[in-house]
Amino acid sequence: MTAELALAPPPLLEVHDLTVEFVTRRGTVVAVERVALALAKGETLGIVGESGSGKSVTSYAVMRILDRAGCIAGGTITFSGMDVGAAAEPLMRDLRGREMSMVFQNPRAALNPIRKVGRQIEDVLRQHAQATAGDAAAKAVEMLRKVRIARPEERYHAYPFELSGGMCQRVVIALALACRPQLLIADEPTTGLDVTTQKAVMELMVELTRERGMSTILITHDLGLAAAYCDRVCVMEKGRVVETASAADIFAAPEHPYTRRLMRATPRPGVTLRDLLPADTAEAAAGPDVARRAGTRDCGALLEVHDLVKAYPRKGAGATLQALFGRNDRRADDGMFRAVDGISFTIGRGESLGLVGESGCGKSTTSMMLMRLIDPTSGRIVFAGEDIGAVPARGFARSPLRKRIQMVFQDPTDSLNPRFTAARAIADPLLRLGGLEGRKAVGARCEALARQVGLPVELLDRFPHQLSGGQKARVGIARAIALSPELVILDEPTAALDVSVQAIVLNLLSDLKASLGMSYLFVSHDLNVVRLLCDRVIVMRAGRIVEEGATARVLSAPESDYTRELLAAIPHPPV
Amino acid sequence: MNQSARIDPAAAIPAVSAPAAAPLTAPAGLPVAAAPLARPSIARHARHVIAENPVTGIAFALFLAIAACAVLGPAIAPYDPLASDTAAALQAPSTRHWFGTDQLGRDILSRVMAATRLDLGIAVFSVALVFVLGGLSGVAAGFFAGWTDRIVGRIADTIMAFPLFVLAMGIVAALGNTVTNIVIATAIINFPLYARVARAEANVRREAGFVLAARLAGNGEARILLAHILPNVMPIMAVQMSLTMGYAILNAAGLSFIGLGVRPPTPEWGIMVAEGAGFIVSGEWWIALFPGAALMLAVFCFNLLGDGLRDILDPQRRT
Amino acid sequence: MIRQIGKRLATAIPSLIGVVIVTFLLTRVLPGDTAAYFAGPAATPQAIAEIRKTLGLDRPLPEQFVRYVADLARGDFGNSLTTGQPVITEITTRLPASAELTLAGLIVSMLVAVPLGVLAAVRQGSLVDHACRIVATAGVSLPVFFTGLLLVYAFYFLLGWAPAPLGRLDIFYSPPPQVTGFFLIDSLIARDFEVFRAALAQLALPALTLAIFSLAPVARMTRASMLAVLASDFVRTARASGLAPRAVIVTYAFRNAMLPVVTTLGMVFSFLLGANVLVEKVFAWPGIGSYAIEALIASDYAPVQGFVLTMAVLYVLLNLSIDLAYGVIDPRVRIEA
Amino acid sequence: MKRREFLQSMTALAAAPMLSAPMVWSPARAQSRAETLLFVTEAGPNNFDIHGVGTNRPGYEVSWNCYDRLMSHGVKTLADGTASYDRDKFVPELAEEWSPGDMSITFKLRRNATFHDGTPITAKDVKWSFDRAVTVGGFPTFQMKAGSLEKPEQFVAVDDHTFRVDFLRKDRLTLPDLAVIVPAVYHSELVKKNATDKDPWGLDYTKTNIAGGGAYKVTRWQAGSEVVYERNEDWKSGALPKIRRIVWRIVPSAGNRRALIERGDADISFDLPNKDFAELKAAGKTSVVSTPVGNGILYLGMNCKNPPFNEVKVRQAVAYAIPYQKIMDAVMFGLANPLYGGEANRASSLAWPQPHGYATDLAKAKALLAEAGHQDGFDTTISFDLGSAVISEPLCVLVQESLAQIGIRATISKVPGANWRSELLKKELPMIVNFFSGWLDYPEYFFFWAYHGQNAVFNTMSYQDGAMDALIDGARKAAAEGDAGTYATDVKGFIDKAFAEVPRVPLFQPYLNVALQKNISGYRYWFHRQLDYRSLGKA
Repeated sequence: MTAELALAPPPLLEVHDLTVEFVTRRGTVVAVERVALALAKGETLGIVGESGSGKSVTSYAVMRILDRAGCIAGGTITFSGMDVGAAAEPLMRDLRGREMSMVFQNPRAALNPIRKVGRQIEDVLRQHAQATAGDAAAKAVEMLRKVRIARPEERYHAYPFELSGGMCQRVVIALALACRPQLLIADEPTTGLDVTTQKAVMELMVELTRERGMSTILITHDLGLAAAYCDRVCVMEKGRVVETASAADIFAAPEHPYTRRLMRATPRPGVTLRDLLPADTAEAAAGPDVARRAGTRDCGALLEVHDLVKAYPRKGAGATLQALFGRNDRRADDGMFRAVDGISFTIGRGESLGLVGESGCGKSTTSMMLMRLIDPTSGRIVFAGEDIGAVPARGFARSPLRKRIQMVFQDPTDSLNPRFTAARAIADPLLRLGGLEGRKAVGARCEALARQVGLPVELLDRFPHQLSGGQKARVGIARAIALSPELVILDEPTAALDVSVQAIVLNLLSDLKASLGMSYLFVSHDLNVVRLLCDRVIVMRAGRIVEEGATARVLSAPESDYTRELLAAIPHPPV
Repeated sequence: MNQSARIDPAAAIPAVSAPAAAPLTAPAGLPVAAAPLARPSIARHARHVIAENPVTGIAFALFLAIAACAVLGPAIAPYDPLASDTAAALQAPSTRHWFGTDQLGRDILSRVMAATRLDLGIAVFSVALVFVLGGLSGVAAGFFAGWTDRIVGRIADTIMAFPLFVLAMGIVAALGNTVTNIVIATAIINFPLYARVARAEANVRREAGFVLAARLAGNGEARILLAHILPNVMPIMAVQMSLTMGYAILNAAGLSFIGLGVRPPTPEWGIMVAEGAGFIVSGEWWIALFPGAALMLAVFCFNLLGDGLRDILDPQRRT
Repeated sequence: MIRQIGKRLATAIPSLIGVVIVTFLLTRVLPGDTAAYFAGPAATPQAIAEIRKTLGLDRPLPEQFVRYVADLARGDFGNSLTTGQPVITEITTRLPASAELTLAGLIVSMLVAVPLGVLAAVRQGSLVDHACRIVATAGVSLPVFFTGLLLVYAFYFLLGWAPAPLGRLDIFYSPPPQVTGFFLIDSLIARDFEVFRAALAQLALPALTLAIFSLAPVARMTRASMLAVLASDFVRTARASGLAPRAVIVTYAFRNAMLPVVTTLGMVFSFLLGANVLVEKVFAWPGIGSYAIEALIASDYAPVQGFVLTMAVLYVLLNLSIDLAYGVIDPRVRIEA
Repeated sequence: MKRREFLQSMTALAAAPMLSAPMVWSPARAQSRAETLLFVTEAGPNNFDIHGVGTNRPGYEVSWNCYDRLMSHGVKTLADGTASYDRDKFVPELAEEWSPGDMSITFKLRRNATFHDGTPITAKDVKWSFDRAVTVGGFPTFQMKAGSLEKPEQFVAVDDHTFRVDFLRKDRLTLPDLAVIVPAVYHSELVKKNATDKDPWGLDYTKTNIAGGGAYKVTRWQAGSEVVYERNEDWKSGALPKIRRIVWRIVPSAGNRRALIERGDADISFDLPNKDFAELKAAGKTSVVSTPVGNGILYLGMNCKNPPFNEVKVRQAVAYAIPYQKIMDAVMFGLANPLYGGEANRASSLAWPQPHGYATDLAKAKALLAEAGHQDGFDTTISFDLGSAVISEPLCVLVQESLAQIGIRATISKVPGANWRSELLKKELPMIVNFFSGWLDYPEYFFFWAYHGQNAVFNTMSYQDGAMDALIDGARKAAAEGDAGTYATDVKGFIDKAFAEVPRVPLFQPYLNVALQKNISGYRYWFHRQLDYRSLGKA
């Protein structure tokens, strides 16, 4: 279903009927099937789709850098009149970098770790004869200045591990734009970055490509990003282009059911949890939308945190931690880097508290301390009246309180033991603390839990690598609620999931809270998700709480300007 | 190898989960249109890797042949490996004696077959011993870090600082050249290798998500090590084991060459090569060649098996 | 940098102490009774007792150990009873021979194994890959003394290309003036190219034997790390920016791939030192390995202890140089240390 | 080198060391090659001084060639045309002439003989050297005692060039004992200068330095790999040797030694395994000399102190169970004199060694074993010295196999060098395979060491029998007094007793095998089984 183009000048890039196949363990797999898209000069096209939709594979095919197992099985790719699909490798090599170039997702990994960034830019310049040995260095520094890197002469000699994520991405962009190519393909350029850095990088990229009249392809799974920065958007599902339209049209009136479902599932202001679900299931859902019930059953605080502090020695761990999370200068007294710098808050019974902040603000450290996996430097943690902060983390596994606080982890793949089946993973807490006798009892409880989290029972004896992201997340949740804990800490539970799967899991979590009467501490960097699930929200920055209050109030009329800045940075589709 | 989070195009298998209508609280789970993923048992996957990689296939077949020879060896040998027949001494390979005869007229083919059991035994036992010694202490060092790590590290360094062969000689010379001492000596030599690999693998997984989850489930540190960390480290150790099995036999051969090998007249490849070595120049090449060839095939097979095992057990490859 | 060396040496001290203790115990446990051995065939029991007293073997073990450590502190490695020379001179004359042989073996092994590994990785799964793997594995599948003897038989006895396996230098050349103890280097310093060529010819076969034996570990490690690096993100970026394949493979991939290979050099070196002992026996090489074997078989403690201690110090120095080399190649290590 | 070429250059570089160009002789090298003799052996000297503590047999060779003695042995041609020392003919060396008296012997020294450093040799040096030999202890003192040379008082330096030895008792072995290696003449001033109070006889100095006046000087020594000699140009004690420079290289691998001699790179290969010699002899490219080792026997010894070998019948059973012919063919390759299968188990002449009457007869062996009450056999071990493994190991394997057929289950144990000597001293090993040869080629000398009740270390079976001792002492006294009658009866007596009670079963009289290039002449077999360079020539 290719959209007919008006009689515009011949497109810079035209992909017609493209099919890409991969030879894998179980025969050839069609990753991209009969894709058609066109890109005019100076235009920015967004390709949106969930993981596995083939959006990256298409861009790789255009650049002809598919790895050994992949091959272009059919269709043509013409780039400014040239049939790129069948071009000889040396010709393609000249095109790459000079006429078309690419920016990748994981900036730090995309640069050679043991070579100065300046030299890496020089390599590209000299490869395409854009500079001689003499002036290459000067041109490289010039490129660094263009991508707004402070003190470019000095940073020329820096190594990737010495720069922050954002800065690395700027270097990758400098690398890509060094030879003034006509086409820039950006494959999820800002996925790993903070919201504020994401905004800065996207604006830089748009400005540079507009200034040079380049055309851009932005590949992302984030609809908001596509809406904010693209002229036209095409949506891909399971290797096929389901819809292509201008950014405004596609959001205002999505035609294809998949696009519509995708729109609905994207968390955005002014929408409830139920709204995220596909239209046909929303009505069928029985029971009111419990999450929105106003106020909490205030029968006393379940958890009280007083002046919690966690400090790491500056040398070594401190230095790398800082380098990793960018240059925020922390008031470091006695040579200690304070990841969590004296925070206090309470969680009521049955309440769902949101903990929001950019990476490096100390939210994960806090949750680790509350979970008693690491010991706080100072401060008290009182859970249901008992000071659990005093019990050392090492010995906490044996304390009776253990089974009353549980956690759902961010990366489902990393948090499941690769050699345990799903059933064994869920049963682990039951066997240790569940007090259930006999395999049959444990087995029955596991099946009950699986049904409760909507995991098909026949998947119970599968290994993690045979389950999808969503299914693994459900196993993680089932394991967390196995001992029916009173407090569950959710550390960005849906960050690694696709938007549609995220919608379902968030609803699942909300229903479980209602039915089991648990209280949540929901840790996240995504304000939209927090708005949907939490009654109250805390905003953290550099180890301190900068704002606290009811979700509606904080997200509509924030008091601290940091929260305001956060809200402003979130790109969201035109409402 | 940085585990880039992005979907690696090679593994872009159509994801199984298609969001379908999900009646929320209703007991029926999310009917997932899962592709009929029959549980890919390890055997099927192993067969697949072997088919794809012929060299590993050959190595596997070779290993089975050697194992069979070790079990049936003495039974199917054409002659008694120990019976000497000075009249037929130093005969070139012929129809009666396929591999020819040695200085005392003993049939070399029977001795090579009889020796398989002893040499395989030395290899297997020494590798098993060093796996338990080196592997476990390495995993403990990697997981508990702190003092355990320092102690195991120092022991490994001390052994590494020793010229390996002289250490083996010292042990065998000191305790006598029985087979058990050769096994112990070989095990001690390989200790640092195993400790280092196990420590690295355990260290990587020390703070993994599933370890934290295990702590949340109330598992003590020791149980986490044995039930969670060890099973994950096992495949990598298996690769290491097959590689060092080759070295164990070579080591025994080296010891025989300087006279500290297995007691005569028990047939063992190392000794037969060492004795035969003296006869090469004088023209009786077969005395050393055939045991040497058998030794080479065995070590060859173990090394290739090691590489093959790495492909089969490497989690990344098992999609 | 000095701090890094200091730290590295500090960690080496305990292992050196460990080596000293273990060697002392090992040699004391050796069954041979040195006194009897040196009393000669016709000695009477009291003659042996008298010799044991002079050697100080009758005193209790701890006392012997203290005396041994005191001697060590003074750099006195004691006298070798088999050769009558002080052990320290024996080691200083013989160590360069072994070092030259082992280093030559290592260099040849690196020059062959690394390209093999790179080739196997670049053309993964192809015929070349399997061939490289088979060749490397075949090398290590034969006991080193057997490879040595086969090479002597083929290249010296049958073809006559190689010179007689008579040690470091043919009898009709006098060794070059001692500067480093390495004949190759000393002869170059002395500009005596004929001796250089003769020494190189003598070194060829034993070095080749050692190299063949150590091909497999180096090739396998290079192939594995090269494969990992080629699959990494920054190589994909290099390809995407159109760099020439040779630049991608050599400048970007190869330099990163060499990091893990350099760390295993320590392991390969001590692996070679072990094998070198047998090669010296086959090629009549006046190295330190064969000297230690004779001493061990004759239960002559001093040379064995001296030999093992020298090897331990050599091993520590080698590890130190590997760490420094690692620091040069990988800036991350240099900054963080 | 541009990084781009880095890859190809690596593979090119790897090939360089392998193509070593064959050596081209420069003229200077060729000329010195003709004047130099290269010979290879398995082991090298550990000490240059025959009086040293623990000097090994290669060490004897250095002392023999670099020191002088008062007199030496003449030459005789054996039946097969090869030359050997003549046991009964003495020729002058340092002493020009000597006149034996009733209870003494007086030597006239050469007037013009000098040590290597030029100082003239006087009787004072000879006296000091002999005093050293009899007091330094260990093997040298034992050897002197064998010829009744026991006290320093016996040695008198009459004047600078006359030296007298007084006898304690009449002993036929005294004169030959003065011609063995031990009574060498040392440069007393030089040694005394380097002696210390802890080491009065300067043993440490002479361990690595030559303090003598012999035909050769050591110019270079690297223990365990090489010894280089130069000819002593002003040597007066005999005809000046023909070869100017001798290089002795130690090549542990027998295979390599064989290759060196076959390709002509080594002039002499000393003491190669029998098989190689048999084949070299057949090939005929090199000249091979095999001489039976005088007064030397390869034997299987049994411990007569502990059961079960303390019973004669058990020992005889073993004697009948040994596969002699199999060993001769597969182990000795015919290069040895058989000492078994004589018509009668009694002495047939006064010569020693001579064959005994036992032969391989398993039935008789089984019967004897049953008579001794061991019909269901027993377990034991056969031990041998790792150093002699080339012969001993296959031999033990054959013996083990045939003993098993009569019920004796023997395990083989290889004992490394150092432990072998201490094991022999303890005399606990039940069964051993060993070799012993006496320097003085007389039967009573052999029996005095190997069978006499004094239980010297060489009596490895610790066989003690009063009657045997009487016979041996009787023979020695008769020899000293020249009483041929009693001497003959006593010698036959102790040989018969040795055969009958068979504490050790003599197997073979092995040969000393030497392979030489065709252009090498002047090789002579000596009692000490080492190489004498002085008679060698290179065409």
